[in-house]
Formats: sequence, structure tokens, C-alpha cells
Amino acid sequence: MRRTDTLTRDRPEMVGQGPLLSVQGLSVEFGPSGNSVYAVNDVSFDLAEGESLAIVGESGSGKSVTVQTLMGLIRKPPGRVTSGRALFRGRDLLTIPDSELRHIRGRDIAMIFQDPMSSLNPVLTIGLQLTEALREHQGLSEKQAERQALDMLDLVGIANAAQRMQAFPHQFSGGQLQRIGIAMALVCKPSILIADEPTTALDVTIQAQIVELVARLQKELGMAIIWISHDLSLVAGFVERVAVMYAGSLVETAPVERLFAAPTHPYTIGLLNSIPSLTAANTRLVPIKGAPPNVMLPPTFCAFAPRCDHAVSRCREAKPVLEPVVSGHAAACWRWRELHGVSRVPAAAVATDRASKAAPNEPLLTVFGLKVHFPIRRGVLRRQVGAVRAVDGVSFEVLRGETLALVGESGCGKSTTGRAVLGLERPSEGEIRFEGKDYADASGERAKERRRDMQMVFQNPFGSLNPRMTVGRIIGEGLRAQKIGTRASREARVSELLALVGLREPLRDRYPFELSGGQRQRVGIARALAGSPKFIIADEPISALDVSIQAQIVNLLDDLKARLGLTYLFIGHDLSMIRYLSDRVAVMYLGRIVETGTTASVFGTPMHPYTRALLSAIPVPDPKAGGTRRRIVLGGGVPDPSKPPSGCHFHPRCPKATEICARVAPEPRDFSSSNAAQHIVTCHHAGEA
Amino acid sequence: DGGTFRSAMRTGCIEMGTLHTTCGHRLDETVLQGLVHIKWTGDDVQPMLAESWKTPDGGKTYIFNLRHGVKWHDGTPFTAKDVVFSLNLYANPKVGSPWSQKLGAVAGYKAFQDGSASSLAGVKTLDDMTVQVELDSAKPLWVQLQLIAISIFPEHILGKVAPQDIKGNAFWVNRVGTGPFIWKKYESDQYVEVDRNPDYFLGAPKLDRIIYQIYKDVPPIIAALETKEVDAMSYEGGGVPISELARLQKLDYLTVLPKFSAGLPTYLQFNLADKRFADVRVRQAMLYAIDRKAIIDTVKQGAGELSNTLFPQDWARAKDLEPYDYNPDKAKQLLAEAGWDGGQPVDFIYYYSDQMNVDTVTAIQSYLAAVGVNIQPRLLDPAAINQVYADGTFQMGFFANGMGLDPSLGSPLVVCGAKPLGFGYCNQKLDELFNKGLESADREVRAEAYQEASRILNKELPKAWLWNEVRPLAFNNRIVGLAQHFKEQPLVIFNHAVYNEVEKWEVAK
Amino acid sequence: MLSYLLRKLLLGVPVLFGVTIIVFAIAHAMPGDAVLAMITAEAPSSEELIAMRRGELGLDQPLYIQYLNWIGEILHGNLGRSFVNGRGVAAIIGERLPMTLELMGVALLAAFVIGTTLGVISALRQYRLTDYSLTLGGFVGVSIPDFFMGLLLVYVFALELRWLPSSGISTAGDSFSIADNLRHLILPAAALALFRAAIFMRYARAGMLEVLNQSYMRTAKAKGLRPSIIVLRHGLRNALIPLVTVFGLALPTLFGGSVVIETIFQWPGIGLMFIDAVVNRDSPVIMGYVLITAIIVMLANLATDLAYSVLDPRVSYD
Amino acid sequence: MTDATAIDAGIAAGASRGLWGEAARRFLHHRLATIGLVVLAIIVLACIFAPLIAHYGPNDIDLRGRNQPPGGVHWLGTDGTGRDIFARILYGGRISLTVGFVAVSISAAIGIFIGAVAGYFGGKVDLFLMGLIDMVLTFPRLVIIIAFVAVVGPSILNTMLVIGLLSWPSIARLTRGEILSLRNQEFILAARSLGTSPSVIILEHILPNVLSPILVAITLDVATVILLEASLSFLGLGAQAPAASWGNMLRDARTLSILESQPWMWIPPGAMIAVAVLSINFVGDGLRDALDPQHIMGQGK
Ligand SMILES: Nc1ncnc2c1ncn2[C@@H]1O[C@H](COP(=O)(O)OP(=O)(O)OP(=O)(O)O)[C@@H](O)[C@H]1O
Ligand SMILES: Nc1ncnc2c1ncn2[C@@H]1O[C@H](COP(=O)(O)OP(=O)(O)OP(=O)(O)O)[C@@H](O)[C@H]1O
Ligand SMILES: [Mg+2]
Ligand SMILES: [Mg+2]
Repeated sequence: MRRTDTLTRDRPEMVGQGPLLSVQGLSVEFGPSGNSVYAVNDVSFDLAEGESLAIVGESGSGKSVTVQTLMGLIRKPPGRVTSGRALFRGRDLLTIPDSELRHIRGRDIAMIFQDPMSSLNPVLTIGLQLTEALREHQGLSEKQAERQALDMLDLVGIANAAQRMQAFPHQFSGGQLQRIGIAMALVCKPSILIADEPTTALDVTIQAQIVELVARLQKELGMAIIWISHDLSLVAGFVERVAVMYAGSLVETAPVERLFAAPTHPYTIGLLNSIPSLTAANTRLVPIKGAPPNVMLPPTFCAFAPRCDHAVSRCREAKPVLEPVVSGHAAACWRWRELHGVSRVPAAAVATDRASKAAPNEPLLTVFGLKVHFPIRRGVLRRQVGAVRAVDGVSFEVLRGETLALVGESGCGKSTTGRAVLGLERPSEGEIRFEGKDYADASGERAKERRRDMQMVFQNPFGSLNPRMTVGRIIGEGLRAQKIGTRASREARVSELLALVGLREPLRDRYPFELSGGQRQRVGIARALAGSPKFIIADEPISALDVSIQAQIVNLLDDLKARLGLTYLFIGHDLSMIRYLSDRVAVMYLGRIVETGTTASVFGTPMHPYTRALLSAIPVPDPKAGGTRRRIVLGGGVPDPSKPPSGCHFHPRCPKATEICARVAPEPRDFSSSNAAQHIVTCHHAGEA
Repeated sequence: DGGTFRSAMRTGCIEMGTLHTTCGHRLDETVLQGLVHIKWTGDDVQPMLAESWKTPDGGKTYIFNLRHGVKWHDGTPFTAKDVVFSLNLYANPKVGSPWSQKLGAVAGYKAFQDGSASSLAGVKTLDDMTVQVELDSAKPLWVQLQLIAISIFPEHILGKVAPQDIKGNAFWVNRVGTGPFIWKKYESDQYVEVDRNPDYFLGAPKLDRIIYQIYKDVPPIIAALETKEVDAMSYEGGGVPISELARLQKLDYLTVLPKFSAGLPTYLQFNLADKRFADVRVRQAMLYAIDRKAIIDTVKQGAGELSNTLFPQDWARAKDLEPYDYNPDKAKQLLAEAGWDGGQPVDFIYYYSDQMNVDTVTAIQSYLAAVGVNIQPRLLDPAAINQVYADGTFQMGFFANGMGLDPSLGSPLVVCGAKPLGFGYCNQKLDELFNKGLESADREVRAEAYQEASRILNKELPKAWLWNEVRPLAFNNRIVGLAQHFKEQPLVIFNHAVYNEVEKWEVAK
Repeated sequence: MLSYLLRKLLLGVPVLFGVTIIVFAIAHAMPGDAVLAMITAEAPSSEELIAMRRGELGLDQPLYIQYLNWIGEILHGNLGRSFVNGRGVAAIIGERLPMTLELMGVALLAAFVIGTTLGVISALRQYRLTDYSLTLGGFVGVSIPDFFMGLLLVYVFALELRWLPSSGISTAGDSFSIADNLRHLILPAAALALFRAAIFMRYARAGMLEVLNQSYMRTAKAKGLRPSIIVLRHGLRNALIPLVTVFGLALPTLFGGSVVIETIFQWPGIGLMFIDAVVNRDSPVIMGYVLITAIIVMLANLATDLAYSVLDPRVSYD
Repeated sequence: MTDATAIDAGIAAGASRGLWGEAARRFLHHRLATIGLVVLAIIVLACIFAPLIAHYGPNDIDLRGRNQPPGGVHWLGTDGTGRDIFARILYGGRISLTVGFVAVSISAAIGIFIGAVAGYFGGKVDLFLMGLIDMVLTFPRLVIIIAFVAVVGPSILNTMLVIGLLSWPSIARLTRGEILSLRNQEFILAARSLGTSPSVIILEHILPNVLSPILVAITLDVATVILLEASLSFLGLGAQAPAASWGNMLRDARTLSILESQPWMWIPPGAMIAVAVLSINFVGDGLRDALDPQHIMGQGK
């Protein structure tokens, strides 16, 4: 029982052994002193042999810098280690010369990076990239190194490894690349593996594969692991200990069960609260108020204080240090003792009835047989040789006043669908009816009408705002474009909208780069609302935001819906969030919708094998569930929409596929138990046991 | 072992051949030869392939006795046939040589030109080694004036080439001649290498070979002279740029001849078709306005001889010419009298783009501006200038024409109807005087005629005479004989004279 | 790939066609013509002679006929004959092109190697003295015109130090030797190269800095590789990719530069030939020159594309 | 500027506070760029006010006082016809800088227009214009200019025109590339979804965003053109004597004696070219940093 061992590792009898890695008081700054970014402040933690530790925190909280400093990977300048030690087997990684550290890197401590595509060298074969570390550290011959690399590729599940060694990174899918990244890290059998958000850039189903793989390899190879993530639920399932970071400082560390059961630091509590629970009833999300911290300020106070409900003057004057709460559990908060036992969900939380209040069954938008194909041209004459079937026959309805969620993996055609509805993409085929009017080929006046009635909130809160326009102009753009109102009335309307989305008036003259992610997204929402649309397409409006901010936006969308009687088409891939906010769900796979139904029925009794796999891959913010939940891990990667598989698009990855699936595309069938809400599934085997 | 003489050569037109270019003659002095060459002393011609000649009728018929025992470089004997062939080649309209005018006085030239005859009637062999040339009228100085730039070609080689294919024929890059050096190698835009001809009829040369190194631009020649990559900077490109003189004079291995007369009158050109310049007072005013002495002393660093008429030869100039000393007030007065409108700019063309000449134009512009003549200099290349001449689309210009050898060579600039350089000037009296000069071999008679002509030219200023050009030359002392030749030469007559006696030059031990 | 090349070549045809028209127009719009260019005061020509010579050269025909004749020649693989010496233009260019290519090739290669090396060093030493001095040196390098650089080099290395010959392609009259040729090549090539080395340096530095920030560089470092391997194998390979474009764009300017440099160093390449042709109004040579350089530039652009796909496996042309 | 007045004054005023104000701040933080701008400003002003600064006219010859070394009377000495070099530097700067700015304005106008049309309309128009761009790019620029100047005759105006007419392809390419990558940016989509008209999209969304990289390219082109004019002057095709340009002053010094013993004739024009090119490059670099949204974003993160 290793877990118990590590949990009790700081009991007196264990002291003599010493941890494998001991980080003490590490501080890192960037930039010139006086104008520094205080990226890491006085961080200390230990890692025992074979232990698995998660470092969790939001973007910019210093997670990557912490581990990269250990490996001597930050660039100096501009980086500076201002204090601390990092003892690895007794040697201080921060002071030994780079020539020595080099022998530890890759051999004793290895690392997997966030974005598999960009962390592999695009111009070298993966064979070379896999073997070079072996040859460097173990002096192996090319042959020997290749054999070992091959073994490792097999281990991480790359089929046909021998041949694939000659391929270049761009010839692999994201999931495969991350496997290669893992193989590369493991190839020298390091004693510590650092995984820096290795799944963030991946699709949900692929993410599940990777998490599974790393957890298995860690056990098999018996190494210690530091897993960095911004997603508490993701790590809940498979690490032993969690360290929570905020603004460069560790705010809480605890064994994983204890952290979930008895979070102590207000930030940790806030984080947990802002995660929608899969199991709990529909309670309103409790976001952490305010914006992410400013790391340009010297760390002389509690960085969380500005956002903390419990902050007192002391919090703003001095920085708390990590204090043990119980053995193995420490928190850095002046008031933890007083707050201890404060419930995770504060009393303010209201249970909301999320059942749709609108009149059901009156369709606002009907999409029928929508196809959007992008031509592929090749050859001397640029003839069209095929098409990317981004959307390949999609039909759905959005009922007035409801939120329909469109979910599916990256590239399955969600955004294209949304854009086609909005008229930003010309459909190749199909019907788009809004309030009974067909908009598929709308132009001129009709298109203008559509502009007023439908709007979109975009995924990327930075890319969707013109960096050279002020907030006020951005929000007012639609009004100007459609010549609504006078200049003065438009100004008034902008003020109104600012208030509506919770932005202060002075922000109107700011430029997007002067705003935080959450504020930017509010601007995006305000812009969409300017013309008082009835219907809003929200294309992954929260996926680029920090966890603690996501809840703010979701709540905002929810409020607006209630106040303005809006209807949403919500595009997303974060299933727990979707479950929380949607009335009905449509699951998309490779240009087609495979399952539609009320949120309750789809999440409760998923019928399509793909939906089931998707749902099972949702990380659960509960360490206990981690062990018991059975994940359906899909094989293979997301296929290419220009060459969709025959018959049912899903059949090559489907655990239930039979011969008919490859031949015949299944027809949608209704499996609803009541007449009120349909539950349509497009699968030959739906409903089978 | 006689060593190598490296001579700079600023030309790229070797491939076109002697018959079509003005720039390849130097090679003909060492490889091909003529019947006669001008003596390096500049005052007479010297027999070459013609051992002697006589004219029984005072200049109408010439009989040339050719040199015996001369062989072409390929071993074929040289005979009278080659001479007849060559003179016909120059005159052949199908060849289209710009030099054909040199034979314009030969009987039958007109007929040959207009196609009614297939050769020059006036040229025939008397025997294998004797050639007779008959002219239309008596020209006592014909040999001295017209024959010097005519080369003799091997009939046995070029005779096989159709006349229209002569230009650019392979022969020109692999010449076979009778001269002291044998054509060895030509590398386009790099050099021509010629080797010693042990059988040369005036005696085997002492030098082993001569390499003519080709340059497009002057500064590289100066650099090469300084680094001893070439031995001679003679006439090429106007000689040594004035600005580089001091520098070269400091080098002890060079002999620099700083004031070498080029026999080259330099003048301001007027387009007399333009009414503004038809008034002689305007032309005179221009000359009064320019401080030529200052320009020569400073910009040209003394490299120029003030001149007030066309002829560079002292004997051809009257002593009582109006000096046109610098007098801006007089210039203004003359202009005022002529009703000059200073507001109108004057288009002023020139084509010498070297620094000294550009500076000179600058100075002229400045002087003229001071008296209210606003010239706008415009640099043109030869093709453009000829176009401008042909179209008459210019008003003034700054030019020079080489006519050092004989005053008569100046006639194309000033006689009535001269094309393209006359620009409308005509004075019957002047034309008569030129004819008088040509009709006699007597220096006294000729001097009288030319001096009278010089007075007219001085007074009427069909062109505003500025000065006679001086060209500094520089040679490496390594080559014995070369610098001496030039030192004793009265003026550099383009590049004709230089290579007489080249067989006697040697590399210093 | 093949289809891409084919397409590019096919597209090149109308482009070259356009080039011929423009070039023909320019060559014939110059004041004066080949016949006038040959006239000098020493050898005045009669109007009949001029007319005859024009007739011989076909200059008396209407322009479109002249153009069609020329195009006809081109389609037969000829480039016409020089007005000046009657030789085939293709032969003349064929004789001289190798010299120009030698000069340009060496200059470009030297500029590339030197520029890239210094750029990489500069990037690796960012914000240190080496970086600042190299950057400043580079800026000075891009501010000196070709011709003045040539003059300075001659002054220093040929006249003052007497290390190298001042002009020419080899010692005239000596039998050709590579060593001798290279000695002559150094100064003109350097005059052409220094400016471009400075440009390459700037791009290499920027490229390398960008690459240094890429996460695969971090990965390489995290693997504990030797610094030399990290810089060369992982860094340089990637930094070279954008440089290929700069390399391709340098070529047309190099033709222009070689006109100047060949004049200064009496390098008997096509640049020198071109200048002579302009003076002589030798339009077939002028047109041939521009056409050939356009074709070379075009082929070089294709080669750049190829190099791109070799250096960067992600690039696939279809 | 207060928030209220910013609103009243509309975008222009707002811009000076925010984005451009920020850019200006970044630019001024770029030490070399600031120096470059100041130096350039001094040069430009000195050239504009040349008659007030120089005691001599650029073409006032003084044959007896030629080739004078720098001294109290002639600050930078005199040239071969006794003209004051300092005066010629100032007046020559007028020509060199005018050539640089005017030629680049012409090429920028053509380049931006063609690039924008190609990038925005795409398809066949793009294909055709790219062919045109390729064609002009394959021309060796200097060579064509030589031939062209032979046709129209050398003069400053012609030089500027020809350089301008032949230098636009790189800017056209850049513009096209920028627009292509912008076209698919989400904020353009957002504008379209709001019903913003194409002309407004081009004017308000595309141009301001493509302008900054193009502006950088343009500044650098000015430097290139100044050098090109110098090369043309070397070939006798640039500014015509007696007018001064830095290029033909440098050409005038193209003899070994001057190089060796009269450095005051070539160092000033050479240095002016170098300093101007250098400052323009610095300004370009500074602009690149100042206008690069990444740099701006770096602030936020
Ligand atoms: N090279 C650098 N120069 C300046 N600041 C830097 C640099 N690298 C990181 N930082 C700053 O250090 C802080 C911590 O960054 P770090 O990358 O460790 O965050 P993170 O927790 O890994 O975030 P993410 O989830 O976005 O990866 C951030 O504010 C970041 O802006
Ligand atoms: N303009 C286009 N031309 C060609 N293919 C396109 C175009 N736009 C999208 N596609 C392709 O269509 C498919 C669907 O794209 P879409 O953006 O709709 O996916 P998505 O489901 O929104 O994915 P994500 O979650 O990554 O945003 C993808 O394979 C994409 O590459
Ligand atoms: Mg990170
Ligand atoms: Mg999308």
C-alpha cells in the first residue's frame, strides 16, 4: 500500500530517508528588477520516490515556471531565481552548473509538455527525437537506441512503431503525438516524470486515453510524478497529493482525498465551488469574484485577498506562509483556523430550478439536412478533388427559450454549423428556418433581419475583439452597422449593455488588451446583445477562460437568458459545464448529429456508444469516484472529415460496431420515454444492451 | 626572355572588328598593319607594308611598292592582292564600314557605293608587289591624311567571307596579320594576348608578348597601374584622371606625363537652328562669361591649353585672335544687346561623365548663371546624343572632337551643311579656305589658308572654343621605350602613333 | 509536388510572356538605336549608311514585326543576334553567365553562411555585448552601397595591403588556375556579400530568437542534450526555414548588384555585358539578358520552394 | 485625456490614448528607436531648413577655394569645384530623402492597393495579381531601372517614379498575406455577423490591423531606396549634376586620391547615408515592437 506510505511520509520514522526531490523556498522573477513579474514566490514542496503529486492552479499561477526552473529550462535572462534550493538526491539543481544538470535532465527527471504538436521538433523524424536522448545519456549505438525507442512506442500504444519512426510530427494526430511525447520522456527511465498539462490541448476522449496511460505507466515503472493541471477534477482520480498554486505561491497542499473533503484555503474552496457537480442537483455555480491576480506586484500580501470574501486588513498587509493544518495538509491563509469548516458551498448559494420555463415545443430555429462542404482543390488545374465535409447532414431544432448544447470533439463541425446558421458560411445544402422563415440563402434585407435576430459569442475572447477598437466601439458596432438609433441613443445603449454584462462604465474606453479574459468575454457578450437578438449562438465561449472565471460567464449567460428571454445554441466540449447549463443536448460526431435529447436523458441514459464514451471520459471532481468509475476509452483518433468512414461515421472506433455499421448510415430514431421530449439517436445498435 | 608588357585598354568592341569600330585600332598597330603608319613624332607618315610610293601626277595617282618577303602570321606570303582586297573591303557598301569615307576620294567610289560597280575602279595591282590607286582629283596629302587608319587584311582568309558577314566574324577574335605580334588569345572583356612575331619585317620584337587588359571603367585601371597589374595607362579613357595625378606622381616606378596634348579642341556646341543662338553676340557673350583660365588652373589642374579657335596646331592658328578674356560685364552687355531672355532655361547636353568633366560643366553652369544664362545640364550616352543630334532636340552642349593630326580634319564640324555636327553653320569663305588647305602639300600655303580660317572661326564662334584638351599619361618604368616615345611625341593622336617601333621596346632588366 | 512544380512552370509562361513585352518595349523606347550608338565623330556616317545598317538589323520594320520576329527566335530556342557583333545572344550569354553565377553564387553562399552564423551567435547572446556589436555591425553593413564597399575593399586590400588583385577574373595571360581565380574572386564577392550577409544576419537572428522560444527547444533541453546539438540540430534547422525566403528574394537584387560590381572589378560576366549592351543599344542582348535573368530568378524561386519542402517536412505542395 | 473628452472626441482622440498611446509609449521605451527618430527628425528638419542653416548655396562654386579641408569657413570643407560640402549635404539630403519617401509612397500606395485587392477578393483576381507580383518580382530591379532611366532620361522625378513603380511587389505580398490571415480572424467574422458592410470592415477592421506590419516594411524600404538611389547615381542615372544627392556626392568621391587624402568629401555623404539608413532601420524596429500586438499582449499576461 504505497498510498498510505506516502501519506504518512513526514512521520518521524521516515525523516532519515529524505525525499527524492525537495524544493525549498523557490522564488523566480522575470524581467528587470523593479519591473518584475513575480512568477514564483517562496514555493516549497517535497516529492518522495514513486509519489504522485499534482500541482493545480490557473493560467499564469507559476506552475510551469516552477517545474521548468527545477530543470534549468527557463531562459536567463529574463528569468532569475531569487531564492531557494531544489535538492535532488542531495544535489541542488539550482546551483549545479548546466553541464552537470544536463545529465540529470532527461535521464533522472523527464518532462512531458502541454502542447504535443509544438513541443516536438517539426523538422526531425520522431525516431531521431526519441533516440537522441538515449544516445546522449546512455551512449547507445543507433541500433540499440532504436530498439529501446521501439519498445517504448509499443508501451505507449503506437501501432506499427517501426515504420512510424521515420515519420515527422505533423503526420500524427494530437493524441499520438502526446503518446510519443510520453515515450520520449520515459525512454531513459527517469525517476521523476513531470507532466506539464499534457492533456489540455487534447480532445476529451483522447485526454482520457492519455490520463489512463500515464497513470498505468507510473505504476508500472514505479517513478515519481508531478502532474500539472488547471483542472482539479482531472487529477482527482489518480494522484496522491495535490498542491494548489495561486499567483506564484502555494496556497494549499494536501492528500487528494483530504483536499476534496476538507479544503481549507478560500481559493481552493472557491475553485471547487465553481466546478459544476455531475452528481449534485442543479445548484447555481458559485464563481470566484474578481479577476486573476496581478503578478507584477511584489508578493508582500495575500494575493488572493482582493477576491476573497473573508479577507481582512492583515491579508492585505502580510503574506501568509504555509502552515500545517493536519499532518500532510498545509494551507497558506491567515484565517484558515477561523474558516476551517466553512462549507464548500457558501450559504449564499441558491438552488436554482433549471427546468425550462419557456413554452416547450415551439421551435425558434429549425435546421434540416444542413451540409457545409469545403472544396479541396489539387493538381495543375486546381480542380476540385474532394471536399471537407465539415457539416454533413445535420438536423436539429432549437425551441424558444431553451439552451441547446452542441457537443463533440474538435473538428467535428460544431463551429461550422453555428456559422452556417448565422449566415457566415454558405450552406451547400439544407434548410435553416428561423421563426418560420428560411434563411439558408438569405441575402439583402433578409440577411439583415437575421443579423438582428441572431448573434454569436465567439470562443476566443481575444481574437474575436478587434485589438484596435475601444470596448465602446466594439459593443456599439452592430448598432452602427444596422443604423439603429441616433448617436446619443447608441451611446446610452452601450452604457446599458456594459452594466448588463457587469462591466464598469470607465472600461468603455479601454482596448481589449487592457482587459482580463473574463472581461473580454463580457464585451463579446455585450456586443452580441446590442441589437436585442432573440437567439444567441455561443461558440465555446468559456473554453479559453480560467476555471474560476468560467463560472462567472456561465452565470452571466444564465441570468441574461432569464432576464431577456434569450434562446441559446451553446457549443462546447466541457461536458460537465454543458450538463449544468443546457436544457437539451445534441452530440455531434464528424459532421453528423448522433444523439439529441434533453440533458437529463442524454446524460442519464446515453444511448449512442459515442455519447457513452464521451460521458465516461468526463473527469469527476471526486477522488473516490476515480477508482470506481469505468471509463470507456475509445481507440484511435478523430478521423479526417474529408475522408469520412463509410456507413456510420463512428464505426471504426465503436466498441459495438458490427458489419452493418460499415455499410449503412443509420437513421435517427426516437427513444424517448415520454412524448414531451424526444431522445433521438442515430445508431444501429441504440437501445441494445 | 623578353617579358610581358601589360597595357590597359578601355574597349569592349574587339569582336566587332576593325572595319566597324573606332576603338580597336591599337590592336591593328601590333597585329595587323597598314600600308603606312603615322610616325610617332606626329609630323609624317612612315612606310610599313608599302616600302615606298610615288605620285607621278601631283597627287592624283599613287603607286605603292610593297615590301618583299612579308608573310602573314599563318605563313602565307603577303601580296598586292591583299591590298586591293582590303581597300575594297573598306569601301564595300555591303560591309558598311563607317570608315569607308576615307576612300571617298578614290576613283569609282561613288559607283561602288551606289551599286553600279562591284569594286573600286581606282584600285588595281600593277604586279604582285605593286598597287596603284587613282583618285578623282589631285590630293597631295592623301596618304598622310586618309591612309593611316586603313589596315591591310589577309585576302586568303577574309576573301572567303561574304561582305555582309564580315562584321562580328570569328576572324576578329583570332586575327591574322603581318605585324610584330601574333594574335594568341582573346578573352571577352578580359584581355587580348599577342605573342612575339620572330619574322617581323622590321626585326623581331624584344618583348615576348603584350597583354591588352580590357577595362570598362577608369578607376580600376588606376588601381591596376598602381598595383603594377598593368604597365601603361595611355590614352585610354582620357588618360589619367586629373584627380589621380598627384597620387600616381608619388610612385617612383611610374613615369607620369602630366600635360600631354591630346590635340583635342573642346567647345560649347550651339544649335544654331535655335534663334536664340543665331546672334553671334550671344555666342561671344558665353565665352566672355566663362573664366576659362580659372577652370583650367583649378578643375583641370593646368591640364588644358586655352584656345580661341578650332585648330590645335600652332602653325594653323593666326596670332591676332580675339582672346575672349573673362569679362562677365561684357558678356552681360552683349546679351542685353542681343535681347537675351534669361528666364528661359537652356537645355545643355554633355556626355563625358568623368569627374573632371562633370566639374567643368558645373563650373560652366555656374559662370553662365552669373550672367543670366540658365543652362540645365543633361548627361547623355552616345546613342542618345546621336539621336538628339539627328532630331535637333538640344540647345547647347559641351563637347570635344579629336582632330590633332591635320587642321583639315576639323572641317566636318564647321563646313556648310556638315552633318551631323554643323548644326546649320555655313560660311562659304571658310569652306574655300579648307579646300585650299587640302589642295597643296606646301606647309606655307596651307598655313596661310588655315590661319585665315582660324580668324573666321574665332570671330564667328560657330562653336565657343574653350581649350585644347590635355591628357595626362602614366607608364611603368619597367617597359623601356614606351614612355620615351610619348615624351618626345608632340601630341597624342588618338592611338595611332604609339605602337610604331614597338618591336624595340623591352622590359627593363 | 510534381504537379506543383508543373503548375508553377505553367504559370511562369504567361509571366515570362509579360516580361518579354515589357522588356521589348523598354529596349526599343531608349533614345537612339544600335546604329546611332556606333556613330562617332571620328567616323561620321552618311544617312544612307545609317538607313542601310538599320535595314540590315531589321530596325526599319514596324515594332510589332520586330517583336514577333524576336519571339519567333525565342520559340526556336534562339535569342537573336547581337546588333553589335552579330554573334548569337544565347552564345554570348552562355559564355558569360558562368562567371556571373560564380560571383553571385560565392557571394550569396558566403553571405548566407557568414550572416546565418553571426545571426545565430547574436541570438544566442541576446542582449549581450556580442549581440549589440554584431547588430550594430549589421546595420552599418546594410548602410553601405555596393559600389562604395567595392571601392573601400580595393583601396584597403589591393592598394594598401597589396594582398589581392584589384580587378579581373584571373591574371591575364596566365593559364587558368582555380587558386588564381579565387584570389580575384574574393574582393568582388565580398563587396556583394557583405551587404547581404548583414541582411541574412538580421533575419537569422530574428528567426533564431523565435525558434529559441519554441517549446520544442525546451523539449530538447529537457532531454539533456548537448548544447551544440540543441542549437544546431533543433534550433538552426528550424531557423533556416524562413531564411530560405530571404535567400530567394536576394537573388534578383544580386543581379542588380552584380552589374555594379562587375563594372568596378571588370568581372567579365553578364552584368558587364548588359551595361555595354545598354550603351550600344544592343536590344537583342538587353532583352536576352533580362529574359535569362527572369528565368533564372523564376527557377531559383522554384528551387526555393523545393528547398522549403526539403527543410520543412510539413510543407507539401499539391 | 479624461474618459469623457475621449468619448466626445471620437475614435481619433480615443486612439491616441489607448492603442496608439500605448504604442507610442513602447516606441519611446525602445531606446534605439527613439534615438533613430530624433536623429531622423534632426536630419529632415536640417534639410528642410537648409537655406537657413548653410551659409552657402549648394551650387556656389569657388574654383580658387576648392578641395579645402573642413574648417571655420567651410565646416565640412569644399569639393572639387569649391562648393561647400555642408551645404551640399543638406540640399543633397532633400533629394535623397525625397527620393526615399516619395518612391516608397508610390510603391506603398500601389502595393497596398494591389495586395488588398488580391487578399480581399481572392480567387481569380488573386491568381492574376499574384502573377503580376511574381512578374515584377522576377525583374532584377536595378537592371530594369537602368534600362528605364535610359528611356526616360535621368532625373530625380524619373528615378522616384521608376523605383516606386518597381518596388511595390514586396509590399503587395505582405499586404495580401496579412489580409489573408486577418480575413479569418474571429473579430472579422464577428463584424460580419453584426452586419457590418465590407467597406467598413476593410476600413475599420482590416486596414488598421494590417497597417502596422506594412508600416514597418515601408520604413525599411525607405532605407533601401536611399541606397538604390546611391547605386543609380554611381551609374550616372540618379540625380544629375550639379544637383547634389548623397549618392552622387559619394560617387563624386569615387577616386582613390579622394578616398585617401580628402576624406571630407566622402565621409559626410557616406555617413549621412549610413546614419539615415540606420535611423530609419531603428525606427522600423521600434515600430515593429511598438505595433506588434504580441508585445502589447505581453503586457496583459
Ligand atoms: N519568459 C518570461 N518572461 C516574462 N514573464 C514570464 C516568462 N515566462 C513566464 N512568465 C510569467 O510567469 C508567470 C507564471 O507563468 P507560468 O507559465 O508558470 O504559468 P502556468 O501556471 O504554467 O500557466 P499556464 O496554465 O498558462 O501554463 C506568468 O505571469 C507569466 O506571464
Ligand atoms: N474554411 C474552411 N476550409 C476548409 N476546411 C474547413 C474550413 N473551416 C473549417 N474546416 C474544416 O471543417 C471541419 C470542422 O470545423 P469546425 O471549425 O466546424 O470544427 P469544430 O467542431 O468547431 O472544432 P473545434 O472544437 O476545434 O472548434 C474541420 O476539419 C476543419 O478543418
Ligand atoms: Mg504552463
Ligand atoms: Mg470550433
